[in-house]
Amino acid sequence: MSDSVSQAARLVVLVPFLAAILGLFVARRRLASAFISSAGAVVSLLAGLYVLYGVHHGTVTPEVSTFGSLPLGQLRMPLHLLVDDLSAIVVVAVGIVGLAVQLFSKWYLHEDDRYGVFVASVSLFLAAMLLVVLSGDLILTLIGWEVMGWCSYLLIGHNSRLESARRAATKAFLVTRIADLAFVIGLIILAAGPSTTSIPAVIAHWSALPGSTLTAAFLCLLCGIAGKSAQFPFHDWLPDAMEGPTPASALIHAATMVAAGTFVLARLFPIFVLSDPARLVLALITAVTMVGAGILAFGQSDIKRLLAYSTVSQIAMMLSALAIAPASVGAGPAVLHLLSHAMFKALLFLAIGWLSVLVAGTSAVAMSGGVRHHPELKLPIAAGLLALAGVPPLVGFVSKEYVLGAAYDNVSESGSLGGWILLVALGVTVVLTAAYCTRAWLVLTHLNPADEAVRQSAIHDSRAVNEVSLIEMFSDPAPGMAGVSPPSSAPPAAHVGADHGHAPIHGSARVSVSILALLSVVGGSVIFTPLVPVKPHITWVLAAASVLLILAAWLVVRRMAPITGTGDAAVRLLGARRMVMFDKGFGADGVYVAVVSPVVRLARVVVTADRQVIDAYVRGTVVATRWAGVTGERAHTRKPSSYLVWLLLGVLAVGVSGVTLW
Amino acid sequence: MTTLDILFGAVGLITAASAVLAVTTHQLVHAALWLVVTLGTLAGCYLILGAELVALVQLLVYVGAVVVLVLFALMLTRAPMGRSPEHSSAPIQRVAAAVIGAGITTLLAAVLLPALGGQIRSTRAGDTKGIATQLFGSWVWPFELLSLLLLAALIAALAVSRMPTPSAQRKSA
Amino acid sequence: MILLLAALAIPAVTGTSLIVAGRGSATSAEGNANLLSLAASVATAALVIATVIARPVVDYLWLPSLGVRFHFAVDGISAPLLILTAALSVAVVVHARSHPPRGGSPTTFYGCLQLVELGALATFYARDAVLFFVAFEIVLIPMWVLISRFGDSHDLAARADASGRFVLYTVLGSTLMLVGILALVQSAGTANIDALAAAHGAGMARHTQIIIASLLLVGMGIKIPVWPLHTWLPPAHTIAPTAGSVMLAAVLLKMGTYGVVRLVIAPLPIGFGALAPVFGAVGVVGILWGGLACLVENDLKRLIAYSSVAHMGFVVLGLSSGTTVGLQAALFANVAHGVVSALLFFLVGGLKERWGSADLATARAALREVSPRLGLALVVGFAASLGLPGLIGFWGEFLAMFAAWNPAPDRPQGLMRVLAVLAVTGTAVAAGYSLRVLRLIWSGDRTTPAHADARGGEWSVLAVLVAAVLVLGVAPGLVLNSTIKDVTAITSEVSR
Amino acid sequence: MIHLWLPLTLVCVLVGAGSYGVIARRNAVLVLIGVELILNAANLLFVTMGSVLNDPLRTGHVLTLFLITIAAAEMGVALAVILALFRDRGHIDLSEPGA
Repeated sequence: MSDSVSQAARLVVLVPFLAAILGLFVARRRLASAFISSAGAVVSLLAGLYVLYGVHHGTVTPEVSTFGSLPLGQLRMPLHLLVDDLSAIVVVAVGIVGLAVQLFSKWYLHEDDRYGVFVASVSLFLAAMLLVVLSGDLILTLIGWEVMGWCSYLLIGHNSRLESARRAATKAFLVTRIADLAFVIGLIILAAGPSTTSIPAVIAHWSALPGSTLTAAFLCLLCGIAGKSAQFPFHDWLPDAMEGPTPASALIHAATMVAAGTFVLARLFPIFVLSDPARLVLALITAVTMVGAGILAFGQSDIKRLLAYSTVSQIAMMLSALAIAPASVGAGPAVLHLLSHAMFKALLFLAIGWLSVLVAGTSAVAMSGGVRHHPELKLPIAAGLLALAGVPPLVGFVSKEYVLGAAYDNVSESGSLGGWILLVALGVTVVLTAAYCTRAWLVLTHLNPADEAVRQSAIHDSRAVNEVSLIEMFSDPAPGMAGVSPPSSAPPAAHVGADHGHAPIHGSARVSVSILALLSVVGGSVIFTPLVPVKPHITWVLAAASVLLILAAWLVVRRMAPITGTGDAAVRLLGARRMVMFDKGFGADGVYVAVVSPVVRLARVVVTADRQVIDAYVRGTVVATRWAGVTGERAHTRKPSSYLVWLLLGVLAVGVSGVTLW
Repeated sequence: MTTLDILFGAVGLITAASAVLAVTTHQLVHAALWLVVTLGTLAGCYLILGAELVALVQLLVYVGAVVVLVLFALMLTRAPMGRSPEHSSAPIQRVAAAVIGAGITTLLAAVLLPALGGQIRSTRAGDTKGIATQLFGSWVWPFELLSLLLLAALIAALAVSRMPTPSAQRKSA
Repeated sequence: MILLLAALAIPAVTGTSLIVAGRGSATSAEGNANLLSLAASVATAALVIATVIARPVVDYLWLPSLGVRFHFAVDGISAPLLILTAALSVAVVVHARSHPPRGGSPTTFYGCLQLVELGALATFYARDAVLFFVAFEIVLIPMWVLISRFGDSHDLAARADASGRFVLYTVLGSTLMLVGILALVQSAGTANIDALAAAHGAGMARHTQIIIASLLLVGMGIKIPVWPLHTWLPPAHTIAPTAGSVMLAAVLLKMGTYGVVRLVIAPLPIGFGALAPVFGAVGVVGILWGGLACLVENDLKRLIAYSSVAHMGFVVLGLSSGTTVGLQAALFANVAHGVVSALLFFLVGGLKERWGSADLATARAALREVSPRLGLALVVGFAASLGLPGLIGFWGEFLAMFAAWNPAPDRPQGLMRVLAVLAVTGTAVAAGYSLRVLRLIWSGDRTTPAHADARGGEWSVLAVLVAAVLVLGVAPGLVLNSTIKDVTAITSEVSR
Repeated sequence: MIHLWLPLTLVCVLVGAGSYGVIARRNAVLVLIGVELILNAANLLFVTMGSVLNDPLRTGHVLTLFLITIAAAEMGVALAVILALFRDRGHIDLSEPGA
């Protein structure tokens, strides 16, 4: 039993990795790559389920060796996996989302000539994410962490023919990489103490000596986590990353990679909880992020970007649970929210991606009324938005209750500053989340009789595609920044509507969306099983308060939503001009550019210095040698008698030195 | 002081004085003639030291042949007869020469005199027979090589003097 | 024993006979020369692998009056480098089949390649300090011929400048190194590298050690190259033919770091310890300097040369930490840079031939669109170059940073930690320039002017190197297990 | 019986005078005279040591004989060179720059 579980744990990571390598070899053959990638995801999911089963029924050796430890003298690097209840459930969740994405992208990228490369990258990404989850060694965590970053670079830049996609990919990788510098240093500090990279040993070592070193390590780790999880001030790469194909967005930028930071912190929670300053910093970061991102989400003119900002906000919520949960509560609430967020956000991305193919665009204008015209999407989108908003009894409600409960416990137990800040921020976020969910729903279900005629003709007349984008251009006067150009995330060759070229949705894609929808609705019941490390309980006061808040937000937004136009409450509330500012994320991109340009200037200085200063010494030796040669030649008078003087002087000198030294 | 000491001192003084004159005189031919005196008295020194054969050869070859060659050279290069300061270099170079000459003398003296100068030795008188035996016994191969060297020098001298000079080439070109 | 001698004799004989006998530059001569040197390289590679397995020792008295011995052997530290050298020698010959040399007689070209291989192999085999120096110098002239005769002929003055710079710079380094080696041998009383290492500098005064170590470090620092002695490298790489660049980056630079391990760290621990902070600091300056230069450099080959300076900076940092982890990191990074730079120079050499220049400012067809194989190799190469975990470049860099954070007890810890942080920053710069290159030439929407994708020899070489990047990235133990025993002997640390 | 310092001092003086002559003279033939003095000093040293040492090979005397012969040869060649020089330049002044 124990042995086979270990084998299964190895397979969980190995199979998607092999699927990625194999997938590259057959990248040109659609069917083969679809088969390999899906089979990889299925096998990995099954192995994950077996691991989950094994963890809860029977004995398991938690430390599973991989390819042996590395011989590094005093530093012990066992490179083993860690199988416990925490990793097992997350493995299954990642596996489910991964499989759904693989199935969905077969349809979504139906006309993409680089489908094979795409699914291979997704497989590699899955392997990396599963490695992070299962890792029992800081180095394996780092490997998975960075490989995910690289995969996200490849996936965001999938459509590399577009300048905006190239820019978004580069930006995403560089921002996360710069944040990762601190992450790497944090890992080094953690490993340097006990001279090992094994996570259990690291936890054991540091629990004995909490202090400023540990805080420094965690501050460094938090910087990296903020980068990867798109927290303030690194958040701006995530909305731009919506340039990637929607399945990739669902996988990476919603369900898994951005939540990896939560998982790593949950893994290290026993020592993280010992460092109050680090926890306070995390509380501040997440409070700012969850509220700010909620506000930004409300003002986005693009539904996909709205989801991106909502992801940022939700991730902040997960991390906040880690920042405030008392040691007795543990990392359970954060992990629970991670799981539920993975389900409903993946569902939302896939459903919106589905809709975007049908209506050829992801902007609010293009999608307005989309659900009305495509009623098969009504259920999944509704389930997703309700779960996101946290309406009972959907999964989002349950997990959010736990996060709120953690904050409440913190305030009632110790009343720390971070606890108060976060309790307020969480309350505001609940309102904001409900508000932007309502707004999105109203836009998607909007029925404007005046527009209806235009839209109908747009659907039936392919020339009218241009008109659609014209309308967008009028309503959205600043398409300048990377992510704003609306139709870019649709497949390049896609035409409007199912009757124009893009194949009708495959059964497997439909099933994957349905499964995610089902899990989003009933997934909350997981708290009654022993699969997640939380006790089933509800803080009724908080639940009632949050339901009331949600209801209030619903009513307000409902009232604000106009009947004309696209039914977008944000347009009426904020006005088109302010929405441009929202679309630009309040100029965060400009800040990044401002950081980069001095570096480039420094680089120019370096190149100049290399040629003009350092190399000048080298060229200087040439000049000096030539000068010495010329001078030496001048010293040769070509007069034999003066040479004779020197000759005999030399003889004398040699003689004298010989005699005196002897 | 032995008799030999007194004899050697007298002859040696003449030798040294004539050597100094040979390198300082302003008349070319005088220089050659002072050289003759030096070499001749040096032969006397050899005699006092008991090396009769060497003294004879010195007289024959040096005084007889070499000095003649020097005189020939002076004549063939149309050296001006009579006093002319042009034969010596610039004053500063002469000062340098004096310093270097004195230096070398001092250096050699500093090495040789402390090492050997305090000794009093007898000289082997009239050992011509022994030298002859060794010369044509132990030293015969170097002796023969030397004859080859002389031959080579002869040919070389011929070749050098017949060699077309660069300026002649320039003229003919 | 005969294996080892044969592994040296084959390139020596083939190289000299090709250079001496091959006067004709007829086209038939080219194919024959290629076949001959291919056969020689393959045979040498087989023999090298055999010696790595059998570990024979060759030991004759060579110069009795100086106590110099003709002493060759293999140990864990040299084994990976030997295999790297032999494998790349095969690769350059295979690659030259599809990209024949230009500018001179092909027999000279192949002959010089063989001699470079001979010198590199002998350097890594040598167990006598003076013999090491002799072997070190063998590569110099053939490499100069490769650069000055077969290099880029667009700008003859630049070619003369680059080759002259290469020779003069490295000869200066060699001279210092020779003085250092003689001083070391004189004061330690033996030229045997193993005996030198075993003595750990016993019986040598601190200041003697420092003087000798500084001579050797400057001398080998030119070869590595460490900042600020690196300015010969970019022009040499820019001008050199593909084979020359590959051998230069992947093999010759390694000889410098290998020498530092053998002749400085092992026999002069106190002297090196005193100089290590400075050495590490210039290494880190090199990391940042090279990385920043890559951010704005517009010649692709030059860019990769600067990235070499940055990568060797990590090796230097690892060496200066003085711990087992640091030495392991340095030796691994050495091999890693050999593989990655070889991959990148093969790629860029091929691209330069296709494009006619290596200028990044010119708009070109995106590799991803017109030549997916080259594109794949480029992506893997630059991903490894930026130190992506799971690829070969990661281990050396990460472990070097770890070692710098946790240096040996006699190193100044504060300074080394600052260096570690700066080195980490260097990895972000590496990401910056790698993505810059990918964005400029890999991705894009242009498909004109189209060029051929890699096939045949070129593709097989690239594919093997890509595979090596992956395999050693996933299983770094292959190299680390080979070196650990001898490394712990040097650091005299107890391995856990 | 003889005090050795006498011949040795003469040797030193001869060498010094010869060196002076080599440097202080401009005429090539006069320079040659200086060279001859140095050579003779060497001869004197040989003879002195040959006379006072009990050397069965008679090295001192024999080598002096050889040296005298070589000096003659040298003189011949030097003369030829000087003549060639004279024909080329029209003078044999060594303080003038050469071609």
